[in-house]
Amino acid sequence: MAEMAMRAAINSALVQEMTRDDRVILIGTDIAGGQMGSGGQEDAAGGVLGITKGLLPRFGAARVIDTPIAEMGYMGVAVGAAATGLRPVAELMFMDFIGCCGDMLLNQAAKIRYMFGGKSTCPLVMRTMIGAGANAAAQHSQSLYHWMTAVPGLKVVVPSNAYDAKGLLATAIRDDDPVIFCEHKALYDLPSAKVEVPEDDYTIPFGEANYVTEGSDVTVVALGLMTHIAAGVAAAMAGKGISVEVIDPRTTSPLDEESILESVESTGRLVVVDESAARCGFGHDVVALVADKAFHSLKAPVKLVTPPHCPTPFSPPLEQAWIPSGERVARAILETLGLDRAAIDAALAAA
Amino acid sequence: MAEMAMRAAINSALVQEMTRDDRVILIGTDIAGGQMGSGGQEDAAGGVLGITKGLLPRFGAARVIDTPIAEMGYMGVAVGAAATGLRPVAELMFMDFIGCCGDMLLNQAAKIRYMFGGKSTCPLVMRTMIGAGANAAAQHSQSLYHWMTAVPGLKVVVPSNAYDAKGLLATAIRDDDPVIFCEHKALYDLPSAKVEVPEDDYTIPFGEANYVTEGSDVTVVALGLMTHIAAGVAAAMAGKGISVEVIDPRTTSPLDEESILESVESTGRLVVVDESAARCGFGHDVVALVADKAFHSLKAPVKLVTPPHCPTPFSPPLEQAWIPSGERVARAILETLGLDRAAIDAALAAA
Amino acid sequence: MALKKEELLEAYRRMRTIREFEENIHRENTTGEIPGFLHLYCGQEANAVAVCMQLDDTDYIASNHRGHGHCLAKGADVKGMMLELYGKEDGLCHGRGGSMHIADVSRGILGANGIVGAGAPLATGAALTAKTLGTGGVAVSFQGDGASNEGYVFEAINMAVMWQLPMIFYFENNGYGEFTGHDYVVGSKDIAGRAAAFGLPAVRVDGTDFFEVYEAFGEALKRARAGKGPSVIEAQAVRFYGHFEGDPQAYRSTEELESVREHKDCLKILRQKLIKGKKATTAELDTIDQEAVELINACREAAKAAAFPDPATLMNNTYVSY
Amino acid sequence: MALKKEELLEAYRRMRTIREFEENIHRENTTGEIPGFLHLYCGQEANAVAVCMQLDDTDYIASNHRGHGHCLAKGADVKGMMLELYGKEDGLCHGRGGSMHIADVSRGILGANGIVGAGAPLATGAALTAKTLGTGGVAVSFQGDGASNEGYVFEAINMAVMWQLPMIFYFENNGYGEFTGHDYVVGSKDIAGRAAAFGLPAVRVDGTDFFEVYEAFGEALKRARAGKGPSVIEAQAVRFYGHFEGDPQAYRSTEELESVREHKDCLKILRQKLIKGKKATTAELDTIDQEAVELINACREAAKAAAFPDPATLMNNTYVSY
Ligand SMILES: Cc1ncc(C[n+]2csc(CCOP(=O)(O)OP(=O)(O)O)c2C)c(N)n1
Ligand SMILES: Cc1ncc(C[n+]2csc(CCOP(=O)(O)OP(=O)(O)O)c2C)c(N)n1
Ligand SMILES: [Mg+2]
Ligand SMILES: [Mg+2]
Repeated sequence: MAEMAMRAAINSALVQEMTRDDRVILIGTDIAGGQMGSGGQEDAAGGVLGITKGLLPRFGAARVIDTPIAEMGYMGVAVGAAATGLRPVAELMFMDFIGCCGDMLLNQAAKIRYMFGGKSTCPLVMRTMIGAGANAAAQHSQSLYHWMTAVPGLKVVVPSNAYDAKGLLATAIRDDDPVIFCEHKALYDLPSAKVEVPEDDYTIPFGEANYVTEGSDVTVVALGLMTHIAAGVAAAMAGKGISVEVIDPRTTSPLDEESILESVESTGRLVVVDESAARCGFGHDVVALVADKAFHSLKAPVKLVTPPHCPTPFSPPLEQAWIPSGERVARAILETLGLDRAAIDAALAAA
Repeated sequence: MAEMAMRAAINSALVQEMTRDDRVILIGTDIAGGQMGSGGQEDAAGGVLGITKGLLPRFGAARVIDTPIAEMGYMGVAVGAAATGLRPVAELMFMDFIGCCGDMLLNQAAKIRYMFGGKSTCPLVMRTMIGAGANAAAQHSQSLYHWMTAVPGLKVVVPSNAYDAKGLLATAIRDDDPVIFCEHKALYDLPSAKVEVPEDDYTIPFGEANYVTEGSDVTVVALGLMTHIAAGVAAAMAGKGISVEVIDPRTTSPLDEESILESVESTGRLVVVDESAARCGFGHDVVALVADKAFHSLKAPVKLVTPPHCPTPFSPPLEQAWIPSGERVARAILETLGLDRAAIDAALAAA
Repeated sequence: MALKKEELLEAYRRMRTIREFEENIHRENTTGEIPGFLHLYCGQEANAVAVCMQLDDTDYIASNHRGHGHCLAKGADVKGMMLELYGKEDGLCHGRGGSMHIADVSRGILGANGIVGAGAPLATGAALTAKTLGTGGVAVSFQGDGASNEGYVFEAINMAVMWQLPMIFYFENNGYGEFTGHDYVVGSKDIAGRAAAFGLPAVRVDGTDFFEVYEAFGEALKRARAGKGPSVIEAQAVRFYGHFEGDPQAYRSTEELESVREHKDCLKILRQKLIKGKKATTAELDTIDQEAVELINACREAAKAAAFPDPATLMNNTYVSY
Repeated sequence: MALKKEELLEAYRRMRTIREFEENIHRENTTGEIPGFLHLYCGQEANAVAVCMQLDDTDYIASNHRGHGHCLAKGADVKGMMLELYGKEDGLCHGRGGSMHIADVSRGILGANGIVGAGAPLATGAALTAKTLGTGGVAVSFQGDGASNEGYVFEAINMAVMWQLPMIFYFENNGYGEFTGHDYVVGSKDIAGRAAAFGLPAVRVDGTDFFEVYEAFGEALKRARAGKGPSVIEAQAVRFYGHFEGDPQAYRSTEELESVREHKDCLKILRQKLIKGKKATTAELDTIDQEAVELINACREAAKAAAFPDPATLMNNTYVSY
C-alpha cells in the first residue's frame, strides 16, 4: 500500500469506477482540455488542477466529455443523462459557480425522485472544488456545502484526506442518489492529507464519522481542511494534558449524528470548526443537533469557529485572518474548559 | 389608519418609494403584464399574484419593466443598474428560482462592494415569494432565505404582516446594500396579517425584532407565516397558564441577537419555528447563537420545529403534514417545560 | 408520409382524449377539488400528438409546466394522470408531484417541469445517454416561446450541435409567456431564426395543422435517428385558456379569444381534414369522441373516489437510501 | 476616421503600457510575491485600447477575468492597479479584490469578474441606467469566445435588443477558453453570426489591427449614442501566454506559439503602421516605450514596498451599514 496525495487518490477512484462500470462518464469544462487546440496535446490539462488528467486517453472522448462554459446547460445534461441510464460524474470547477447551475441541483437532481413518486433515480455525482487559502479571492474560495446540505434529496461529501477521498468517491459513484462531492483545493497536495491508500477497490459508507483523535475533555467536530487544523490543535493540547476528540463527519448529508452525540455525551463540551459560513452554515446545524439531543450532557457553551461574515479577501494577510486558525480553535477549546480571557492568553502565549 | 392586507401594503410601499425617488425602478417577469398582447390591457397582471398591479400606468414603462423569462440575465441587469445609479426592485417570481439567477446575488450583488474596496454600492432589492401551503409542490414552495442569510453582503427580510411589510420594504429600498425581501404567499391575504397600516411614509429599521407576544416561560422565535402559528399556540398556552414569548426577528440578516438572547435569558427555554430547512437552516443559526451566548440561562434542550428533510409534496394532506404545525410547536414548547410524551399527549388532547 | 387509417384515428383519439381531459379539469377546477396551479394544454394538442406518436418507449421527452398533453400523448396512463392531478396515492407520482411534475420515466417521460426551460438541458442529457449507450433513441424537449429566452435553452442547443446528439427542440409558440406577448420578449421576433444560427436545421410550422407538424417532426426524427444531429422546430400554436386556471386574460382581445376556437382549433381542423380526405367518417369520429368522454368521466370519478396518501409516508422516496 | 497624431500616440502609449504591465507581472510572478491567479492580456491590447479610448467617464465597461488591459485602457490608475495585484492596502480595491476583481467604478469600470460571462448582464444594467436616466452614456462588456457559450450572455443580448439599449458586446475571440479551442465549443463556429440572429448588427474584425477595431467600434458607438440600439463585435484576437500564469499550453503547437508574436502582435503592427504612415517616428515611439518601462518599474517597486492591509480591517465594507 502506497502513500498517495488526495489529487492522485481522486484520479484513482475515477479510474477504478470507470473501469468497473461503463455507464460512468465524466463531464465538465476542460476536464480533459486540448480539444481542437492548434495540434498540441489533447488531455492537455485534466481540469484546471490536473485531477482528471490521463482519463481521456484511457477512456475516450465518449466518456470524458469536455463542455462549453455553460454550467446550467451541462449540469442539466448530466442530470438528464443520470435519469436515463448513465452515471455521470460532473465537475463544477469551483463550487463558487453554483449560482450558475444551482437549479439543476436544487430543483431537478434533488427532487425528481421524490416528485416522480419514487419511480426514477438520479445517480449523479457533482465533483467540485471548495476552500480558501489560494488567494483566489471572493469568487473562487467559498465552501458552499451548507447550501447543498440543506437540500433534501442531495447527499454531500467533504473528504479530508486521500484515503477517505478515494473510498467516498467510489461510494458516491455507486450511489443511486445525487451526491455533491466537495474537494478542498488546499488538500490536493497537503502532506498531512497524503496517506496510505489501497490499490484495491474499497468504499467508505456515507454517514459514518471518522475519529481523527480520541479524547475525553472536549469534542471538536471538523470537516475537510479544518480537520487538519483541529488535529494540530489537539496534538498541541495533548502536550498540556487536555484531551481533545476530533471527529470528522466526512459526509454532511447523511450526518453521523450518533457519533457526534456520543462523543459530546462523554466529553460534555463541543467546538465546531467549519469553513462554510458564519451564518446558517453547517456548523450551526451540528450545534443545533447537540443543543437539543445532548443538552443534558453539555457542561459549557458550545463554540463555533467559522470565517467572519464577510467575503473572502484577496490579500494574503487578510485571507489568513479570514480562515479559521489553530489559534481560534485553541481559544474556543479553552473557553469551553472555562478559562477566562486572561488565562487563555497566557496559555496560548506559553505554547 | 386603515387595515390593509399584506398584498396591498407591499404595493403601497412601492408606490410610496417610487414617488419619493425617481431612481427606483421595478424589473421582473410579468410585473405589469400585457406587453404586446392582442390589444387587451397592459398592466394586465401586476405579477402572478397581482402585487405590482397599477404601477405601470402610474409610473410608466421606463420604470416598470417587464422582462423576458431569463432570470440570470435580468437579475444581472438589475445588479448592473444598481451599481450605476438606479435603485432597482427586481422581482424573482418564486424564490425557488434562485438557482436560475443565484450567481448575480451570491457573487455579484453581495460582493462587489467588498471586492472593490468599498468604492461602490449596490442598492438592489430583490422581492421574491416564499412558502408552502398553496399545493404548489416541490419547485414553488421553498423558503430559501437561509441560503441568502448565509451570504455576507446581503441583507434578508422576512416580514410577517402588512405593517412590517410596508415599513421594511421602504427601508429596503432606501438601503444602500442589496436586500432580499421574502414574501410568504400565504400572508398576502391572511386575515391575521391584515393590520392597520399608516398611509404616511414610515420605515422599520433592520435588525430589530418584534415581540409578537410577551411571556416568561418559553421563548419562541418564529418568522413570516410561522409567527402566526406560534402566536396561535401562545394564545392557547396562555389559557393553560403557560406564558410564551414569541419573537419575530423580521430580518434574518442583520439579526437582532440581543432581543433573542435577552428573552432566553429571562425564560431559559427556546423553541425555534422555521419553515426554511431541516438542515443548515435559519433555525439552526438561532439555536447556535443561543447555545453559545445564552448557554448558562438555558434550562432545557433547545427545540427546533422545521419541515422534514424532504421536498414539499403536492398532495394536500402530505403538504399539511410537511408544514410546521401548531401541534408540533405546542409539543416542542411542552417538551422544553419538561413534560414527557404521555403528559404532552394528554395536554394536547385536552386542548 | 402516408399515414394509415388506424394511425390517423389513433392520432385523433389521442388529441380528443387530451382535449377532453383538459376541458374536464377546467370544469372541475371550480369545485375546488383539484389542488395547486393548473396550466391547460387545450388548443395545442396537435403538437404533442404529432410528435409523440412517432416516438416509442426508448425515446424520451421532457415537458414543461403545461405538460398534461405531452404526457398523455407519450403514453402516460390516463387514469394515473387524473389521480395525480387530484393528489391521490394511486396517481402516477403517488400524489407527490401533481400537475407541474407529472412524469413517467418508464414511458420515456422525464416529467413536466416547474422551471421554465429546464427540460431542454435535461432532454439533451437523455440524448447523450442514447448516443453514448447506442440505444437508438432520440430525445425531445417541449418548451414555449417564453422559454426560448432562457439562456440555458441556448446552452443546450449549442451542446446538442457540438456533440451532434439525437435531440429535437420543439418550441410551441402560443404567442404568450404567461401574460406577455412573444413579440415583446423575443428581441428578434423569430425563435426559429435565432436557433438556426446555432448551426442546426430550424423550421417553422403551423402548430394547428397535425399533418404539417407530423411531417416536419418526421424529418427531424429521421435525421436524429440517422445520427445526423439535432433540429429545432418552432410551431405556431394556440392557447385556448389563460396562462393558468384563473387567469382573466386581460391582455387578450375578445376578438382573439373568440376567433381561436373558431378558426384555429387543431382538433376541428384535423376532423375536417379526415372527413374531407375520406380517411374517416363522421360516425367513426363521433364514436371516438364519445369514448373519450366516457374514459375521462370514468377517470374523474375514480380520481374523486381514490384515497389520499398517508401522511406517515411523507418522507418516502426522498432518497433511494439514506 | 481621422485620428489626430496625439490620439495615435496616446493609443500606442496605452497599448505599450498594458504590454509592459503584463510582461512585468509575467516576470515577477516567478518571485512568488504576486498572490493568486493571473490571466494576462498580452497580445490583445489593441482591443481594449481601441474601444476604451473612444469612451469617457460617463460610459461603463464590464470586464472579465482577463481584465488588466481593459481597466488600464479605461483609465484606471496604473500604480493603483499594480498595488492591487500585490494585495496592498493602497491598491485600487485596498487589496480586497486582486487581479480577478479589479475595478474602479468612478472611472466607469464595473470590474474584472471571476464569473465567465457575468459582465454582459451587468453592463446591460449600466446601459439601462444610461437610458433611464438619460446620461448619454453607453456600456460595453468585454468577454471571450468561451464566454460566448454562457446562456446569460445571450439573455443579455436579447434584452439589449428588446429595450434598444446603448450597449455593445465585445467578444475577444482569442481562440481558446482556457485549454479548449473555440471550434470545439462553439457549435456553429461563428460567434458573430450566432449573435446577429438575436436582431442586432454583429461584425467580425481583426483584433490585431488597432484601426479596424477602432473603426468598427466607432460605428457601434455612434449607433448606441444615437439611441439606435446595441451591437456585437467579434474580434479575432491573440493570447500570447497561457490561460493563466503557469499553464504549460500543451494544447498549442509550438508553431502557433512562435508565430503569434512574430505575425500577430498588435503592438508591433500598430508601430509599423504608424511609422509607415508617417504618423510617428521611431524615436517618438521609442521614447514612449522607454516611458512605459519606467512607469511600470516605478509602480512595481512601489507595489513591493507598499504595506499590506491591516487584518483588523478584515470585515470593513462588507456592507455600507449593518
Ligand atoms: C425559471 C422560471 N421562471 C419563471 C417561471 C414562471 N412561469 C411559469 S410558466 C411561465 C411562462 C412560460 O411561457 P412559455 O414558455 O411561452 O410557455 P406557455 O406557458 O406559453 O406554454 C412563467 C414565466 C418559472 N416557472 N420558471
Ligand atoms: C461561470 C464560470 N465558469 C468557469 C470559469 C472558469 N474559467 C475561468 S476563465 C475560463 C475561460 C474563459 O474563456 P474565454 O471567455 O474565451 O476568455 P479568455 O480566457 O480566452 O480571455 C474559464 C472556463 C469561471 N471563472 N466562471
Ligand atoms: Mg407561450
Ligand atoms: Mg478565449
